[in-house]
Amino acid sequence: MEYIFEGIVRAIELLLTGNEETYSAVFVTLKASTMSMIGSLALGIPCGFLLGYFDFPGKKQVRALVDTLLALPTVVVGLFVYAFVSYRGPLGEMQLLFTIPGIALAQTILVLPIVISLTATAVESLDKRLRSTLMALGARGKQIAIASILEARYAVMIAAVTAYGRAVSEVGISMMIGGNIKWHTRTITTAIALETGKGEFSMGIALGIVLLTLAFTVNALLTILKKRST
Amino acid sequence: MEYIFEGIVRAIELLLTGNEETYSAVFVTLKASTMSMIGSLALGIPCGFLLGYFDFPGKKQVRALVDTLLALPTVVVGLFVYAFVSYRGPLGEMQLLFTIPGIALAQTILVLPIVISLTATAVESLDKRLRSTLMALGARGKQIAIASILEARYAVMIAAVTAYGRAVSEVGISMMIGGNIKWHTRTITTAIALETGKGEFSMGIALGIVLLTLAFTVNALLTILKKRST
Amino acid sequence: MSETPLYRINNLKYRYENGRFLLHIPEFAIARGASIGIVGPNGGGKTTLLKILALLEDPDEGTVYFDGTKVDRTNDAMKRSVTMLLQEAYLLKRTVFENVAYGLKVRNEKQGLTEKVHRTLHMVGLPPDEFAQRRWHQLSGGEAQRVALASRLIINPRVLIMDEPTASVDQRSAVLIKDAVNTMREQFNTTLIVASHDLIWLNTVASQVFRVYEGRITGLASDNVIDGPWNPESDGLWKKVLPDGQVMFSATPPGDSAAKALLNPSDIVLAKAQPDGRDGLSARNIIRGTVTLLSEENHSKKVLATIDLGGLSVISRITRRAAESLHILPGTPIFVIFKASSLRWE
Amino acid sequence: MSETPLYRINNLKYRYENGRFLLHIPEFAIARGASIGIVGPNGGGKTTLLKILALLEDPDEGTVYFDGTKVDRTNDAMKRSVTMLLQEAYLLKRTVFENVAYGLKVRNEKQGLTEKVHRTLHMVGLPPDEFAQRRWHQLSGGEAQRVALASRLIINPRVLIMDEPTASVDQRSAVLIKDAVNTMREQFNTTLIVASHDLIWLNTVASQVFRVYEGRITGLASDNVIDGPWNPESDGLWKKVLPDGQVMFSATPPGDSAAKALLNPSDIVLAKAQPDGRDGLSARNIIRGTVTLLSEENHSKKVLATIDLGGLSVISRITRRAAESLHILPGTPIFVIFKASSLRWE
Amino acid sequence: VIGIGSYAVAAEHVLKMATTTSTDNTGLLDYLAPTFRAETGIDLRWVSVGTGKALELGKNCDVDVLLVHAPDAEMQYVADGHGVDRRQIMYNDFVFIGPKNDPCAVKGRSAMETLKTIASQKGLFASRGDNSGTHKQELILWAEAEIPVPDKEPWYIQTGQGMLNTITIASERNAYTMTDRGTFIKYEANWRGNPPLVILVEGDKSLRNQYSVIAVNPKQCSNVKYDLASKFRAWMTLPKTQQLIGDFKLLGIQLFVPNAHEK
Ligand SMILES: Nc1ncnc2c1ncn2[C@@H]1O[C@H](COP(=O)(O)OP(=O)(O)OP(=O)(O)O)[C@@H](O)[C@H]1O
Ligand SMILES: Nc1ncnc2c1ncn2[C@@H]1O[C@H](COP(=O)(O)OP(=O)(O)OP(=O)(O)O)[C@@H](O)[C@H]1O
Ligand SMILES: [Mg+2]
Ligand SMILES: [Mg+2]
Repeated sequence: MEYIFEGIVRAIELLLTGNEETYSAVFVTLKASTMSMIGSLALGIPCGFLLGYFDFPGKKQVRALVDTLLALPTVVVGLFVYAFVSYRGPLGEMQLLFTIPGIALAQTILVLPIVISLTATAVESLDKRLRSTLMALGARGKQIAIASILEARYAVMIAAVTAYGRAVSEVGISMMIGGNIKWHTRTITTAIALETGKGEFSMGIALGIVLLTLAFTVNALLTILKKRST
Repeated sequence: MEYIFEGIVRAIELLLTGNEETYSAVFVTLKASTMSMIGSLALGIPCGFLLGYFDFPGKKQVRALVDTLLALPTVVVGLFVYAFVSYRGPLGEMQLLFTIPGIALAQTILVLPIVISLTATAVESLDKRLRSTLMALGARGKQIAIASILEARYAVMIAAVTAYGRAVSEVGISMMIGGNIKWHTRTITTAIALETGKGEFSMGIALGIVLLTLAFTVNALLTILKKRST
Repeated sequence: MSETPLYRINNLKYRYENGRFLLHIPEFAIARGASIGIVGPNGGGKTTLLKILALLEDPDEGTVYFDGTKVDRTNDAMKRSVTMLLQEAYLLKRTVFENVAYGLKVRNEKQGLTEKVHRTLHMVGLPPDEFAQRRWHQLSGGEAQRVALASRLIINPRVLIMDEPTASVDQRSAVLIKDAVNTMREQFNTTLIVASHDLIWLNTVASQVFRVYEGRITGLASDNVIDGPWNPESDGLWKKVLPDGQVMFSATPPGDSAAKALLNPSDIVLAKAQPDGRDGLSARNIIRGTVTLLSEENHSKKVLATIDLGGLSVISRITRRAAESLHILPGTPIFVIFKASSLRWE
Repeated sequence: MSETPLYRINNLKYRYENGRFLLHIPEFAIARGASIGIVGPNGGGKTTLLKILALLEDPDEGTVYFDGTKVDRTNDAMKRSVTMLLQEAYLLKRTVFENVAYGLKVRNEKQGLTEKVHRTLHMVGLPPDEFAQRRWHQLSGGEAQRVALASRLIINPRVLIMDEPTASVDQRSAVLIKDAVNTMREQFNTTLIVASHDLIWLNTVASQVFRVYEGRITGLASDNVIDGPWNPESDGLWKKVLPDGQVMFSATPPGDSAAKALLNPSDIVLAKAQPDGRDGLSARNIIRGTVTLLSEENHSKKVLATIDLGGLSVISRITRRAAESLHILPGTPIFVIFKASSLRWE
Repeated sequence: VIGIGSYAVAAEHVLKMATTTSTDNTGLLDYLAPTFRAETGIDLRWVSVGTGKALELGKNCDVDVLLVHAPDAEMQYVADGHGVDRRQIMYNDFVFIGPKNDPCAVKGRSAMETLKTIASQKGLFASRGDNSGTHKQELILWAEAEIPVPDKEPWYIQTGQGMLNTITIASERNAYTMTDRGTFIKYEANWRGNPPLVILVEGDKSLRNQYSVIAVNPKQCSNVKYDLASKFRAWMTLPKTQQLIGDFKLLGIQLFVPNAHEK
């Protein structure tokens, strides 16, 4: 029990004293999750739109597949990506293993189903009159997509927040692909896993609070952005 | 690379030959995730409704908090719950450590923010006329909640599927609270972590496929249920 | 006891967030069993008023008394005695049957449900065989509107409030709706409050029609409203130029140049030929126009003639006898005559 | 070249999934610059037809030719020359300004945008100062409807299709809309297709009004439609009993007992007194009724008298002279006279 | 239900143990537990975690017995009163592995020399950096070599992960690392006997890896099954069991040397 309180105190300490190791992990986490968010949103929102907007044969099957992939364990994604980026793998040349872009690549795969599934649901939940209205007003192709996503902006934003939460809190990929290498690819979550393994539970809690603080800051920034845009 | 193909072959083998260890893990996983889903939906859907439907002072702050908790790392939840269920903790008496109900409890906490946030978004995205319509028709209290959630049923269903994916794929809690005890609390994901730790990558992939098969089956059952209910 | 009105409004104020609109009703009462019509231009405040009467919104200031007691929106019994058909009907994402049955289900009145639903669907002209099992989106605009109406009628409320019930409904169904509502009122003494732009239809269900305009109840609907600008004349009169160049005079000064004048249709005299000279006539206003529509006022049995004064439409209420002797028909050129002192200011 | 109609429909069929409704139009054409009105009961198929003409839906069978070529919904230029105001207007979740500007923005016509938006808002009676910056939900029903209309008008399309444009719009705005549309047609020879339940308003914008009924275009709107059941009589005639017990006869047999009869308003003669005996009169049907409404037919300048035959409404078209000599007014009791052979079957 | 049913036993016969990953990953416990159960009727259930966490679980009374390999920490643990009856059971050994071409030429040197050589040549070295028994042993060696732990040196890769993952990282980066022999055998087998990293330094006395059993102190934790823990400790030191441990082979190679009776 007491390590929780200890953890809270240590979290404040870590944050205020600018603890070097902690900030290194914060920056690694931020870098990796930012890159993976850019990747997964850029890919996932358009795919989600297509899946939510159009009717095509096999749509239900694709939908079921995406929903199933929501259950992808991080370690499996890690194993899968490792097979490609290992120096003997097909992408070995790119030297992505034990790098932040490598983590980001695997995280993108991890959260893509979340972005796609939630965006598709958001687009599907839109008022049925929107489609006819946009067509009647002369929107076409990408314009329809953009306008639809703007109509569903709130739900799409939550899709992004959910995906962000998943990326920033995962540990299996960061371990497997990042390698948890101190000063280089150690993220907050791999640090938590390490400290917990060492029996340093209060440090684990402290780093957990650091992570939540980070997530809160990012969400707050997004909220401000959202307010501006609406 | 080749361990991926090997893994696929082994997955089929495991599933078809009724491998005892694998099926034990499957059942543990199913039990834990079923219990945590019941808990998190029973708690999360009503909370999500309240958060999405009502305007109250501090609503935005609560919303921001819930969204932040989407980034809860499993290990942190594990540490947190461990503090309570450890023999020394306030709930020590209940002997939840290294048990499936213990895992389920922690998983419930883990996925609750997902259920709440996505349900709230689903309710918020409902047509503004619904509220007046329900009130005008004489619905009150719980009736309004049930009817609103039914109107948003598709999006709420996806909230549940997302939460399920998160619960079934997490490993930190199952490790920390379950203990990965063979035949007792070894879930598919802790088994994957174990095998991967041993370097048995193909077995990791195989178990990953088993997990996805499980998730697919559950989703398919839900889809059939959904069809019936609409 | 029976003297307390069903609704009494006291100094009600309602404002939308960051909107200029203010609904302000100093005093208003609706008797039990009354049937009130509400007309007025878009944005006048009809929907806002109806929502407050339907206990869907709380006023910002002032009080509404329902049945003698202050409105309390946490009082479920009170809320359930009123129902409202919204201007833009919303159907639950269920079958038509479930939509209509919903009001009874939440009241736990499940006896004879199927029979009641079918009867109500018949009342709004939707054969249950064909419609009961349809999904909410498998309906045309007017059909959806009627399903929404049926789901209110089945509740058999003490007060039925309807916002544009006939907006996308065909003429035959409008008659059906009128009949359904009137039957209900006869049987259960239901109080009716209806907003509509279809004055002719409204006159067939309402015994009194009010005009709601810029957030206020400005009197009876039948009054003609004449916009400004009004400009002072040398002889103490105020003048408005009509779209076709003719002029209209008011004897009393307007509040400001943009004020609106009200003209009671009964104050308008019609003449087929221009009266010669102004000397023989005490009325200052003699304006040329054309009859466009003739209809009958339901309660008074008088004739209402709609007359186009080169762009401005006014209604004149005349007796059958007068109408007969004038030989007017739609298309007939006519002179509209009224005193400069007949114009009142809002 | 100018002989090819703008639209030509050939054996069009459209069906909704698991619905009984079938829109079936064997042959139909709309000329360039025409202004077509469409009326008909709820569920008749107006919206369905308009959506196909607006290129928002593909027919299941048959072909629609637009401007001489087969409709191709992948042809953006073709699609962009048509716009439609939907029956239930939907506003984008943006400001009024952005809603109105959207059509031009997607066309990348950003020059003078603000000025154009403001002008269009004026056209529909919404002062830009007050409305341009409102959010989509801060509008009354009629205001929202007019914003939706403005967002179509600004596009200045070759074909403007409107589904119930005046449904929740006040009378003054209905006139504004009429004027806006008519001005547009004069300037740009815009083709206009409008569905409405407000026949009087429709007559002020449409030069030809069709009736759409049970998925078919059944002729001109002005035809009276008389429902079955029709039962055979001993003398070879077919009889329908009216709601008030009077009877009506048809000389030609109906397709089946539930068939609908059409009666041209010009085929109806009105009489103030009951003609004595049937011998002196070649018409078999003499039915008692009451005049309810008198209006003027815009293009023919004839008088349209709406007559209530104890529950069934029919319209009679008579000359001004006849109307004058009859001394009819709303409320006047009247006899409706027509031949049993005047009834046609759909 | 398969598995779970056949292992259902009364709670009083269940002994909970926290152990390190090496005993579990090598399969030693899977090999011993059935015999233990057959002979004593006790159902041994273990969680395999890092040494630090294992000690922490004991401190919190959540397990009854520990099987760990970090002598200094263990002694401290007993001294602090958390554990009792510490008894050494067996050992295996650590080895230094590195790229076949041995860029720093450490082959055949002593452990201390090896570290010195690598440090002076800035050869890539992967350290577990996780306070595990292996990591603690490595730290002792650095201290003996009188070199401060090269925390921020770019050639010093701190993985903070399990042994096998650390070896994997070392192979990807062509680095040296120190590992227990058991994990190396697994690693070698995964590569079908032809791994990129090979054993370069072994046999040094200071590379011994001692495993001990510690019972959780029943005075601190009234709930622990001290009697079962004692039975387990006693059973582990039986000559028959010691023989069994000595016979345990991973891929045909002996892994643990029983030494319960060594002084
Ligand atoms: N949510 C809102 N926020 C701000 N202003 C609003 C809002 N809803 C309505 N208004 C404004 O309040 C006024 C009254 O609206 P209301 O809907 O009551 O009018 P109405 O008489 O029902 O009009 P209509 O005939 O168009 O239905 C209008 O000026 C409208 O623009
Ligand atoms: N999605 C749908 N699925 C099944 N049937 C439908 C669907 N939409 C409309 N219908 C049916 O098709 C018929 C034609 O509908 P449509 O909307 O074209 O009628 P309408 O003439 O526009 O009626 P209204 O005057 O009520 O707007 C109706 O009988 C309606 O019930
Ligand atoms: Mg309104
Ligand atoms: Mg329609």
